[in-house]
Amino acid sequence: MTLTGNFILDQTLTIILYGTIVVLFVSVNALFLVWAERKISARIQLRQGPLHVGFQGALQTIADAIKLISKELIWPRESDKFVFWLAPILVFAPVLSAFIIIPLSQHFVIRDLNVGFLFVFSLTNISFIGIFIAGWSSNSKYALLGSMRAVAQNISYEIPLLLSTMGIVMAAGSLRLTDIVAYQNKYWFICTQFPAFLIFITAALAEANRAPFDIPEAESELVAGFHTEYSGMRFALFFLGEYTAIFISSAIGASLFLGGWHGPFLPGPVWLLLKTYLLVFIVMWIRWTFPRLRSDQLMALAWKVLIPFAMFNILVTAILIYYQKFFI
Amino acid sequence: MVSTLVKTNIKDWLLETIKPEEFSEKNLKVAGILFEALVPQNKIAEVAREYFSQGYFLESITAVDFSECLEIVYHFNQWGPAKRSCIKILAPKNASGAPIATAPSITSIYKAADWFEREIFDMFGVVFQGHPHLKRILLPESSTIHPLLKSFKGEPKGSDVEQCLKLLKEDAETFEITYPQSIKQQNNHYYLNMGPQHPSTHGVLRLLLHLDGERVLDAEPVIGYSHRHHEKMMEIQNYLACWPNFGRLDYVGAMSYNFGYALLIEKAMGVVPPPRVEYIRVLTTELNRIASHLLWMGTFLLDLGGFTPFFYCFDDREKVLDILEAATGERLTYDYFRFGGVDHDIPQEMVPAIKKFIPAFKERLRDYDKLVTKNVIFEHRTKGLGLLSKENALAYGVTGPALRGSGIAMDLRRDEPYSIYPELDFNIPTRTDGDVYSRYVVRVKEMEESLKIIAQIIDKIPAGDFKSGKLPKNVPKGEYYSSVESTRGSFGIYLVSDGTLNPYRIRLRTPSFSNLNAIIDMLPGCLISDVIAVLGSTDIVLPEIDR
Amino acid sequence: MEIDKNPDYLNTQSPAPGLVNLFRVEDVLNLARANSLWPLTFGLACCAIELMAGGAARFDMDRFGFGVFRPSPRQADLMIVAGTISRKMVPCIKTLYDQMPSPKYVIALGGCATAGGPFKYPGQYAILEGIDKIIPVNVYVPGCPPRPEALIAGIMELQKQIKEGKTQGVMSPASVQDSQDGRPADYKNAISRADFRKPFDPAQGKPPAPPAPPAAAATPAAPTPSA
Amino acid sequence: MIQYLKSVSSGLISLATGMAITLRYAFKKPVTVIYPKERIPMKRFKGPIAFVKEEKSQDHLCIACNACIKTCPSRCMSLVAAKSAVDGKRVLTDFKVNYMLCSLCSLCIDVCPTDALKHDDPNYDMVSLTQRDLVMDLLKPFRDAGTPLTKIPVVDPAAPKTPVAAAATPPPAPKSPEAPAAS
Repeated sequence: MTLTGNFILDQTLTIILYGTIVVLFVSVNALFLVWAERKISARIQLRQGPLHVGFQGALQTIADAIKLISKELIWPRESDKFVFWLAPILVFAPVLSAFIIIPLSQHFVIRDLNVGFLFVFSLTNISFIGIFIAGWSSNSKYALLGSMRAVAQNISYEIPLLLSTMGIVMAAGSLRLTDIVAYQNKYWFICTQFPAFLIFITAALAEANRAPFDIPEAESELVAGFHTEYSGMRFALFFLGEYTAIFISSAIGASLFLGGWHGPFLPGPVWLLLKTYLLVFIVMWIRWTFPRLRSDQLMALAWKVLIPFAMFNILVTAILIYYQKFFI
Repeated sequence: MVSTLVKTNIKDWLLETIKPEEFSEKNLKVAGILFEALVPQNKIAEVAREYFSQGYFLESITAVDFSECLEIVYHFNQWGPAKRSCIKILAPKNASGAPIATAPSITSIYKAADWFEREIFDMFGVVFQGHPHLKRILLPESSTIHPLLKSFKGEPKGSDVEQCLKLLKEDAETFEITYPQSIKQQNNHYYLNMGPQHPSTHGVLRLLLHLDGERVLDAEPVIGYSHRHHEKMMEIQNYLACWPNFGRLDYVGAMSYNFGYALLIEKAMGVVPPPRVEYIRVLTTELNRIASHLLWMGTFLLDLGGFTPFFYCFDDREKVLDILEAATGERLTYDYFRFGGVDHDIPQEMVPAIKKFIPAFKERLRDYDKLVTKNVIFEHRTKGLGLLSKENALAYGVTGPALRGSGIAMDLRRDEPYSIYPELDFNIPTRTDGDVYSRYVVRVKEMEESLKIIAQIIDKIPAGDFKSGKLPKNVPKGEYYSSVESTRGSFGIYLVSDGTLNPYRIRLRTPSFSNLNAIIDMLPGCLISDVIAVLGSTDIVLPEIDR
Repeated sequence: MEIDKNPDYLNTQSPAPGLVNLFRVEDVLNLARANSLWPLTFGLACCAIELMAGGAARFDMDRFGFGVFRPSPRQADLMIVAGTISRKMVPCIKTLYDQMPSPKYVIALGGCATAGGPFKYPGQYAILEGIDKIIPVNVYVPGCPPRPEALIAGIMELQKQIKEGKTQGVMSPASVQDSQDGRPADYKNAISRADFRKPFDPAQGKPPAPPAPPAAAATPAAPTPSA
Repeated sequence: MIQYLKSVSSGLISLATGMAITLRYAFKKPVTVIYPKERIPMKRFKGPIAFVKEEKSQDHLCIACNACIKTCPSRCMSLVAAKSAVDGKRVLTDFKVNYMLCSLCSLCIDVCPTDALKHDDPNYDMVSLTQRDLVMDLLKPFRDAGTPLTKIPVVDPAAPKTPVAAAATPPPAPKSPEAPAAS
């Protein structure tokens, strides 16, 4: 009895502790990412970006956040109130919980699941349900169109995203992220799996609704897409969700392809963060370079380019692994 | 094209077959037209058909209000060397008052006539018999006035708030029943209102899209959200006071509109501006053309989702504006030209500034080429989209880069030469595909051609006066038409002068009006994303359309 | 429809200062609001181009945090009414304003949005003479069009107002005495077409000769002074 | 198949070129003008209309001829002139420009016979919380400085007979009662 009680208490405390850390990290990280994105885009566009609110505009996103918290929350007329309220939470919460499997170092991981990153992909899919019902419940045509696009996009891009990682899984022989990272202590998978890396980045961009794949919220077409009718903190949750999703995708990418915590001199977690931010920078760089794809071209890209290449990559990897075992 | 089989000269045909009630030949250089003819009302369809079969496009339809009748004026012109002719019909005023007058419609022959006739109905109250859906186009549908009639003496002071409150109330009441019932019942089909406030409608255009999923079945542009009564305003003030209007008509490429008005009044008054003025005018106009195309390019790419080129384009545009601002003192709504001259002489430092700008901009153009034009996503988004066939271009009277993208090298700087353009060496870039991509390429090439023109004349600006001396007091009685190649197409001004200090009627033939009309046939079959691209490629400026 | 000239929702002052002292919170909120004014992507006419230029690289409104242009009114704080307000557009502007979540602010950019601008003349039939007749305006930025710097100055003025908690109820009287001179608009009467056409008929459609010979009048081939 | 691979590879190359260009621009110097601190020098920007200050007399040059008022397309100017009590000439007592209506066309400057008007260039970033401030009194700076032309006693139009006596009042009177009343 006491043992179980202690165990439960222990568990609860751990969850609360980790939860607090994760939520804090996510918020601060998202604020930082938004600021970084604004600065990076500004540099690319020959301007200064946030400058006057704090040093180099460092407090800009904090001001934005406080303002968004204090904004009026609007219920659109004839919206489905409960679902409308639920949607932002559904977008944000799963992305948050995806943090539990990111291995910061060999032993510093909240839950080392043996299904590994599959768990992340299945969680991020839940947020698409959130996006879908956000558009549905808003009772706005633009929002509905945006959410429809989001669903189509998600279904298509889930496949290349998973397929691109299969080569690594086959090579490392495990779905567990710690195993995969540990396998990379000699060389990173980006060296052997470069096409898969490109496919992964593309599909991850699409999964995170980032430009040039931001068709569900395509500003110039659908006003603001699925979150057209959301105001204040609810809108901020979508924003937070998007940036956290980028971070998660980049962290997974860094773990899978860039050797996770491996690196000289610095401790593992720092290396992972550095690699993650490098990937985040690439994602932002891509966003501020290209025009947006059309929805049908997006599908064509997934089905006609990414998936065949990913399949081919798996085939080649399989053959190589087979012969490696055969010869050595 | 149809025009290759020219049977007889249209003038001879008119004189033989139609036997116009009045006929007079004019000087193209002064009156802007070759001849004008007054034909009976019932013959206008026949005349229009003949014009159409000979490959003429309908430049404009307008009306002039006289005390006993309304004169409805059709301007036809041809691709290639200007052969503008003016056909008129009379619509006697109805004694009972409602409708004010009637006239036959030629919408079945020229698709462009649709909007022109609706505009006349809106502004003059002329009912066109045979028009499929005659309703107001610029004013709100509940409006009761026909403002361009001379009997309209303005509204009482302070009635604007009242009127707006009325509109607000109507808007609140008609919230639910905006769409036709018949279409609402069909499954899967729905209407989407794009605009008037939409990030990509370039101002306040409302596109009523009839959609099946994301595919457009039918599109109807609803305009008039930025109607600023330019034409009425010009009627009630003197010729000089019209200048600000021409700066604000198309605020992005205002200089060519200034040019048009200056040419018109100079023609009418018989003033020849000094040579220095001509050079300054061409120089500033071409710089303004670059600025306008840059703005278009930036916003067009913004519509396609490319944020960064927008900033580069605006950076370049700022550089052009710096040069223009030093001369004109304004950044976009130029009131720079004057009758027989320009407002200020260009400053000394303008020439070196331009010389510095040309190579820098050429380098930028190469960057745009790599960043945008050759980008695979951009190519996919624009190629084979929004096709404008030559037939449709003719029927809608499309002009400017939109037409040149369809393979017709029509440019009034060549076809109806004015100022010093005949002496300059420049090409008219064309593309044959008629899609969004070709319109884009044509505009980019046009910037290069403008640079070429600037480089040619920058060293040759002669010294001299920047204003001609004494001007005649007023414009002699008569009708004048002047046309220039603006950034968006051929811009025409039709002036009816009664010899007094202010114009009797000024009609502005704005290119975007016809160009926008043509997207009705370009949009069906597109996706919503393409709607933005097609709309962007027509390069419209709403206040110029709504006037 | 009623026009809410002094709406409650603009009043962000805490309701019961005696009970719970929320002044500090209010100050922080005001500071945040002032530094994060997201404008609505919304342009009506000429001034909208200067609004775009203000967001572009040279002027870069993003430096102050004004650069996040939101296309949806639900996420915008600041409506910049840039351009001539035609009467047909008024219901749309009003709707947009109503759709914005409070606290919300309005800047009238340019002469047209302020008071009708150059398009105001006696008897005009198409425009609304100043947006403040329909929705409350916080700051006026005159000019035709104002430079982007003026827009930035306008937003900074608004920032100052918000920081000091003064924005509520900033409503200038709509009926400002305008120094329009008494010059009446020249509304002509229609002339008779017969009279108008008279001088054309006799000599085969030759218009009465203008002061200079018409052939030379508009010939662009003015003597070229090759430098 | 080859076509397909070719298009994919050329697409990839075009994307890489684009990214190279944006990266190159990222290391260029931003063109931003830090506005409140730095101001672009105005060479010839048309600011609000103002009176030219003549260098010698530090006074305005307006002779109240009404030419600008007649020309103004926006009808934004108004002028009040009175008869000088000294020599019977027209004297300007009030000149207002409604900057809200002005279209900055500089036609008034063109027609001015004495070149008394100009664009007040540096004043390009004026903003206001009320509309009232935007109706600008062009005479105000001169009245504040107390320049000679603003001090000329004028005939009161309301009382047409009395000014004969008022004309006798000496010109150096510090302020005439009409001038402040006009503001």
